[in-house]
Amino acid sequence: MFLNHIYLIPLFPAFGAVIMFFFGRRLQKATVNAVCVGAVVVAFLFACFTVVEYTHFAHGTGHPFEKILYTWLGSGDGHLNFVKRDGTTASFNADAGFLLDPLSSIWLLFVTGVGMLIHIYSTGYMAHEGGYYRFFGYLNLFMFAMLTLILANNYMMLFVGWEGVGLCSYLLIGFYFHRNSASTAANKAFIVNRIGDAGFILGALTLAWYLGSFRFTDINVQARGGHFAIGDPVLTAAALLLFIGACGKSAQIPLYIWLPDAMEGPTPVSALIHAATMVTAGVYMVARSNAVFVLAPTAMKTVAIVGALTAVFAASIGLVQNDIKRVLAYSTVSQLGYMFLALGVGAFAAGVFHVFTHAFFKALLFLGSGSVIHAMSGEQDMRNMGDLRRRIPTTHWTMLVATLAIAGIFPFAGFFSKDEILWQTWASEGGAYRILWFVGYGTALMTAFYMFRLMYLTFYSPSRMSHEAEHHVHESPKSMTVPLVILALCSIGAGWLSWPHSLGGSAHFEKFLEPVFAREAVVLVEEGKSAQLAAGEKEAEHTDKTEYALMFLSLAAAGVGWGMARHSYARAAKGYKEPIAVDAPPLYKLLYNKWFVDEGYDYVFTGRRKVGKVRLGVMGAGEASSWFDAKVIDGAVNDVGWVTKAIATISTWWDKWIIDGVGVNGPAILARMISYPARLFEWGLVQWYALVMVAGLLGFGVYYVWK
Amino acid sequence: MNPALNSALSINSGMAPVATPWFFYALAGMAVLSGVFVITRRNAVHAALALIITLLSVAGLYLMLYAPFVAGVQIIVYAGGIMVLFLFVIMLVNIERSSKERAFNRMWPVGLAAAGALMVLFASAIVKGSHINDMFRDRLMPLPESTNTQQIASLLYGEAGRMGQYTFAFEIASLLLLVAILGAVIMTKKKI
Amino acid sequence: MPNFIMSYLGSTVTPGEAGSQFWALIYVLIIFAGVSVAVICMNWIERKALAHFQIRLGPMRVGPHGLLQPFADALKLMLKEDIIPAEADQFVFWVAPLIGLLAAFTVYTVIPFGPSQAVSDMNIGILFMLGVSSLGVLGIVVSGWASNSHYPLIGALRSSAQMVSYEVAMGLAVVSAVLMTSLNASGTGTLSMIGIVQAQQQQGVWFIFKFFPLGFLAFVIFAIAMVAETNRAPFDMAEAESELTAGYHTEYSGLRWSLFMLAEYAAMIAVSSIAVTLWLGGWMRPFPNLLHAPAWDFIFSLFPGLTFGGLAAIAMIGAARMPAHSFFRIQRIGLAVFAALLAFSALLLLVIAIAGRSADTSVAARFREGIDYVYWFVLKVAVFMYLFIWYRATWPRYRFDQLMRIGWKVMLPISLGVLLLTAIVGVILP
Amino acid sequence: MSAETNEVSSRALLSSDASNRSALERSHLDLETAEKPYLDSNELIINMGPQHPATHGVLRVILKLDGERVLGTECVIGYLHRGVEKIAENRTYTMFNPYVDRMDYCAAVSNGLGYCEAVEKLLNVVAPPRAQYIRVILTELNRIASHQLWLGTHALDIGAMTPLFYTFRDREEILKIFEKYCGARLTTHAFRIGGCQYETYAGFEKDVNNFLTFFAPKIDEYETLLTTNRIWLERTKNVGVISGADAIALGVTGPVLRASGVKWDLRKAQPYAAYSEFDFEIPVGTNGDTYDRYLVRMEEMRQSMRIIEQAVSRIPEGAIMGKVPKVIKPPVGEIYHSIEAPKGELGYFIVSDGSTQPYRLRVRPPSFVNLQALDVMVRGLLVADVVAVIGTIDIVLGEVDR
Amino acid sequence: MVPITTLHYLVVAAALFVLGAIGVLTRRNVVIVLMSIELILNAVNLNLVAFSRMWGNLHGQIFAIFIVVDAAAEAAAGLGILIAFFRNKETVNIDEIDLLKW
Repeated sequence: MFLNHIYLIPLFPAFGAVIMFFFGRRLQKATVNAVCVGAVVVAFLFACFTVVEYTHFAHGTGHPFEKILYTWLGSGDGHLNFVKRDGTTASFNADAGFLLDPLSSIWLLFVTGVGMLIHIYSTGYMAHEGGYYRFFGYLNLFMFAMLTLILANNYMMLFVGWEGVGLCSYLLIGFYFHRNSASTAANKAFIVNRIGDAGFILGALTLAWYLGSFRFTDINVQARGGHFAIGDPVLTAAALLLFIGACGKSAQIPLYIWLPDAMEGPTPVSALIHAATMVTAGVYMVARSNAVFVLAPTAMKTVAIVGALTAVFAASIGLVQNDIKRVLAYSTVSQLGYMFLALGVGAFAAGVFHVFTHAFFKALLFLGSGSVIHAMSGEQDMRNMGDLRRRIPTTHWTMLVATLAIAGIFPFAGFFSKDEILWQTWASEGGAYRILWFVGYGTALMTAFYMFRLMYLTFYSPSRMSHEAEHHVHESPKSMTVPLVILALCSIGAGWLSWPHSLGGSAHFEKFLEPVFAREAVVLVEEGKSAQLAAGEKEAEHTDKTEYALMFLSLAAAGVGWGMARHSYARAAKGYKEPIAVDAPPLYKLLYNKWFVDEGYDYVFTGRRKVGKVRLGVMGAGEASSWFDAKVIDGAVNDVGWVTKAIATISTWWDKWIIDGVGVNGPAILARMISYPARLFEWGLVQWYALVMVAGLLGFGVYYVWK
Repeated sequence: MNPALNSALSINSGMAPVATPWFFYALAGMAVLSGVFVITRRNAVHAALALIITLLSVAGLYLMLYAPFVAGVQIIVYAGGIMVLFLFVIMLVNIERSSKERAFNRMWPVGLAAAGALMVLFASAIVKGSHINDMFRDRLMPLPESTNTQQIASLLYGEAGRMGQYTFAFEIASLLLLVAILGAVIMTKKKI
Repeated sequence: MPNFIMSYLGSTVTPGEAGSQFWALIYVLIIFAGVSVAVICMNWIERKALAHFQIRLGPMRVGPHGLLQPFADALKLMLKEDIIPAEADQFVFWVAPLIGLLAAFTVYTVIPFGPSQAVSDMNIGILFMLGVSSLGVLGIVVSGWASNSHYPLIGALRSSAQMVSYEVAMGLAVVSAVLMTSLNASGTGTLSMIGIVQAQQQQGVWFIFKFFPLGFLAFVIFAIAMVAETNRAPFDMAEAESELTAGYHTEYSGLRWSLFMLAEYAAMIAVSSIAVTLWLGGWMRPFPNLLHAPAWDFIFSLFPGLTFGGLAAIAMIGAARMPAHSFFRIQRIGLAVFAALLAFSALLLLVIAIAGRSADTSVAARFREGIDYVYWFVLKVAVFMYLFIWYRATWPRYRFDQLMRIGWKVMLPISLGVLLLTAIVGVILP
Repeated sequence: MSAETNEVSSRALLSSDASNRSALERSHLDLETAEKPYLDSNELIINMGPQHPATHGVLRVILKLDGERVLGTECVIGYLHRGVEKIAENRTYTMFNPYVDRMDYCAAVSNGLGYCEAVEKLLNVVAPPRAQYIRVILTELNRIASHQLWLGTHALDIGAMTPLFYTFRDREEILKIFEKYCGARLTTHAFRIGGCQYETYAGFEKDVNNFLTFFAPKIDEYETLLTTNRIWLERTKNVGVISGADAIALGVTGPVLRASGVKWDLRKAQPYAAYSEFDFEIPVGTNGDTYDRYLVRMEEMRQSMRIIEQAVSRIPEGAIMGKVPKVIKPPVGEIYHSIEAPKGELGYFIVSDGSTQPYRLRVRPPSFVNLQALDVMVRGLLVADVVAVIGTIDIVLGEVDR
Repeated sequence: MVPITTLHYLVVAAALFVLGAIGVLTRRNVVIVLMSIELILNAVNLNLVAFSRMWGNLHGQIFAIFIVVDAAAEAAAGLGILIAFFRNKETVNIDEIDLLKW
């Protein structure tokens, strides 16, 4: 019953968005709350029932449930055909279809669940902001797009959601559109995302061209059907293109730059879109395309390397940032890198598991930071905080839980997922990726450090607040703290879903996902024989000892990070010095300015002649092309225009005096002279004309009657 | 027509029209007489009232011709709508001056002569035509009155599943009305 | 001759349809007299009801409980000097009230008090009704103009603009009801008033409950528009006494003024009749399909007699409660006589109801049926009449621009939407 | 081209009056030499009154209309002029006392109070406390009566007939108390210079208390009829708006001023009689529109009831007449004394030459001054609103014309 | 008495038409000229309906309805023009509408 009406899930928030769009301005806040939050709550409940029903439907086989409403693009009757690679025609056919399998059910649950909590939180957080209905309308629209994305059964439909979430992200980052920085950030996010989107749509179309369908099920069947060799060039290209899309949406190097700036939006937005849900769309898409990626080892390697690099790179920047939300933003980028690392080494389930746990504790961190900001009346700089532990206890406790989770302390959620990733990285391909393990391990250390830095600066160290701010500090309303508490519980418990074998658990989560990332894919190996592909297959059962060692090591890393943070910041009074700035000023500068990547991009793509404050005498690529356009191309155009103008001047003179003067006006003057007597007959009385008409009527009548 | 008609109460036979020639002459006379008033009254309101009588008389003639729907439209549109508009405008532009001025223009003899010629033409056409066999048939074809509206509707809109003969023209007519409304509003509105 | 009369009473079609001029004329006379009496009653009821709303007693002196007050008023108005202002346009001033009266009364030719209780069953009944009732505005416009005075002119312009505007919403509401008549096997609707009621009978539902919110909405729009159409409170802009002294009939007095009043009340009854016919099942008694056993027929046919009996009882109590003073003796006797008359009518009606209860074809049964039809129709109309009074006692007056805004920006879109939805639902649902 | 100029010029005509300049800078409407109407406006000049149901007597308002929109107004007054101020110069102080009742005949008690207090001030006499309390009770009862009359007629102007009868029913109770106290219902002549003429009759307090318990639910009844009535809201909200600054500049006082947000009530600002001993609030509006004036007056009735309740419960014993000479001959000098009448500030300016008759007596009647604001309030509104605004100013022509 | 035939109606229509024509050709008041046009249109309508009866089909009546629509449009537009004109010239005389004369 619920399963058959799965299409309703996105429609609930869409309904809320439509109401807000048309009537929002006139509604009371209570009504807005009822409509928007209600829509998401309904969607969540519906989603829960749907997933429960799905588990009955699948009986643990993971058989996907597909519901196709109608053909949305193209049709089966020969319109919109295209030629496939092998010369046969296939029709371009995208359904408005919905797919529910274990992968999308996980996303469905946490997107609606976290989304619901954040909606509730927002009613408190946004209570005093203008554009209340607009905010909720956008949020609902986002929920609609996100749900469309994860429930889509083909790439085109997914792309609709993909673009939809991009649009909503743009709208919500630019929510305070009167602030210049916000609108710039929104534009930045939008533009950078477009680069990724181009990659994505090209990849999807390539797949369609190659495999003849957009449907995931079709593509999976084909890719696992043993028709393609591992490392098939077209599939590799398609996978890489898709990965570019994922880079854009999930903020991976080199397209990660928009995410930190996206923190200009309201904090619930950062939590919902830029931490928990939207940015994991890239992970979702890669996981969804696992059958293709498995066939393209090069692409897999790229994913893994990019992921690892992003993780360490972003974490390094996060070490020294002072804006509380920015730290979290870089942390998000870094964690996303982890997820891609997992995907890249073939540990899809581990990556997805990390997405799942990350959604809870990162949303919690953002919402907690929002609560802190709320308490500080808008102050975001950690240098001006401190000693908030007692003033806002609920926020403190929940954030502490989240920090423990993200740092990977046992038994919090992050420990399980992160450890799983690291272990898989260590173990995969017989250790080919161990270098990446070291990178990941370093990242884990840094993660613990910067997160505890945040905690100490915000909650524990002596107060550095100004007096007014100190005066106003207050705990947030119930509507904000209750979601925090719920998320905190989730942050603790979410990890237990996949208690690893090595610790005596049964890894339910992986079992649940197993059908999606089917390992028994049949592929064509080079010798022309069919063989079982064991992508990401691990011999986990045999290396328990190593696994325990690694677990211990990562716990140690977390502990070390904690200790370092405590050592450096536990007593940070007013005007404290960053230890890195003291020890290695150039490094600090480099990190503080985010490795000058933004400036570099500015230089290369937008044509400023300086990197940061450093003036370079040379033009960047953007400026160079601009110069080329302005001088060479436009110059040519202008020259042609000048010639035309000159000819036109001559032509005008000729037209005016010779053609008009002699040829046109001459006869006109003549006609006027001749017509003068005739004009006397018309004296401008309307009825005279009527009389003429009557005369004409008479003439006709006489002709016909006496013919 | 209900077949269960009790014959004892019907003085005329069932289908016979209530209309007698007297009705026709009364209505026609009223229409023409009021028409004369329309063009001769100095006061525009009087002319308008006379025109209303003409229109109602013509509506009566329609009823005699078994065209009740046209008669209804005539009343609701002409008498109820257009004439109210006329009266409205007369009141808006009512100026004392007009009652003291010449009612007819300078070329009225010419106009009258032309109209007279028109009348002669019509008369001769009717006289000539009535001699031609079957040009103006004397016997009138029966038109069912009780389903008149339904039949007009099926001509205009078509029956189930089929477009009517005049559907398109009808839509165009509605467009014309829309344009006329917009034009009138824009022309008369003081501040748009 | 008795045979002739009796046979007519047994007829199942209207005189107009049967082509019987004689009976049509009789009917016209009956209706004219009936409406005039109804207007007189309405006048008295309005004064009394309004007075009781306003903690007053209302007319008490002329006749018992002022029962003869309307007659006294009418007499006074008829005997008053007929004043035509010097600067007025004599002829138009004279003819204006007649136009209104004519329009108001002509409408009654097609109002069906029963399946055969109407002057004629016109094929274009409802169209004719709307058209003719819209002629009433001419009388108002012309009267305002002919008075040659500022207040009447403003009143006339206001009321004509108001009536023309509300006619649009009204017409659309009517169309959506007419649309519902076409929901039968043949897909053919009807404009005939009798046909509309019969369609409701066939479909087994009053159109007010059809497609639930839609029919009701159309009805509400009509009910609002009809108040505006008849220039009654709270839309009585045209005769807003606090602004325009008396609106278009400021300069009128005496008989001519009473004709305006007559036309106004007649128009009120007429539009209420339209509403009853279109949405409330016309002459049908409540639940004709649900409770269709002959026993129920009989029970419902007792209502007219009981109503009259109740009225008689009230009058009797009134007579009994008169102060025991010789001043009141005549009044007491008058009220008692009135009560006796009512009681007699009640008895008569009950006798007819009982006599005609079984035989379906007997004249008595016909009689009983006819009385039932007229009774239920009049009862429904009476509810509307009471609503008119109630409105007047309760609400302040709208301002002209607000009135027009409501007409064009609220009622028109809603009625258009209702029409569209009715059409869509009518196509989809059955 | 012409359309554009028309638009510009017409806007100049309309809006320059309405918004660009403040109310006081506007030139007074010159009806005789009105400039030639612009091509797109058909101006219409109509006379509202002196015979008109909604001008509350014999006020004549000349309206300059564009269609139904009011371009300007001019009030013509004086149809009820009786020369009250001149009469005062030929009567002794005591003899003139009844005349003041005929000015604002809806609030005769207040008029008498103002006059008596002014003369007492001139004579340097103070009325005894019991007299002061009686004065307060009667004056506040009279305020309620005046507001009831206003409410009924105002609602009637806007088309609601029923409240009129309700308010008259309840006003009757007050008039009965007046009648029992001094024999008159309308022109009471209740007070004398130096105190009161009559001691309260037996059962006065009971009557007043009965009235209070009777009347409290009645106000709610009025409010049920009107306060949330949609039509009433549409008719009164944002109609006849006058800002506090404009109101002060025009000398407007009373509920009209208070509805514009100015908290000015002489009972608090310059306490007279025994008002300083009572606890009551001054209701203030915010928008200065007709609806706010309505609300302010409704609340004022409630506050009056509070005052009466306190006064009746605390009425002191003692004499009711102060020490006043048999022949009133005030010393040479002049005095201005004003009180808060139901309609606003009612002031008496008396110049004494030492004789038994005033040399000059000038009355500052609230209705007369408030009526000035009519033009400011109604420009740009419709004819129907003029009626509403006249009603909301609450004028009494006897007072305007004197 | 002679039964009423199509011819009778045609005579009435012709009379109305001629009356309308006279009005259009001779009256000065624009409003009355417009009313005369309505008269002409009515004459045409009468003809159409009469012929519709004569031939026993409804096409004539349909045309009559179209003409009524047209008349409504014409009245609206014509009176709109008239009001705009009156506002500028303060006259409703048709022989004073000659601004375009040159």
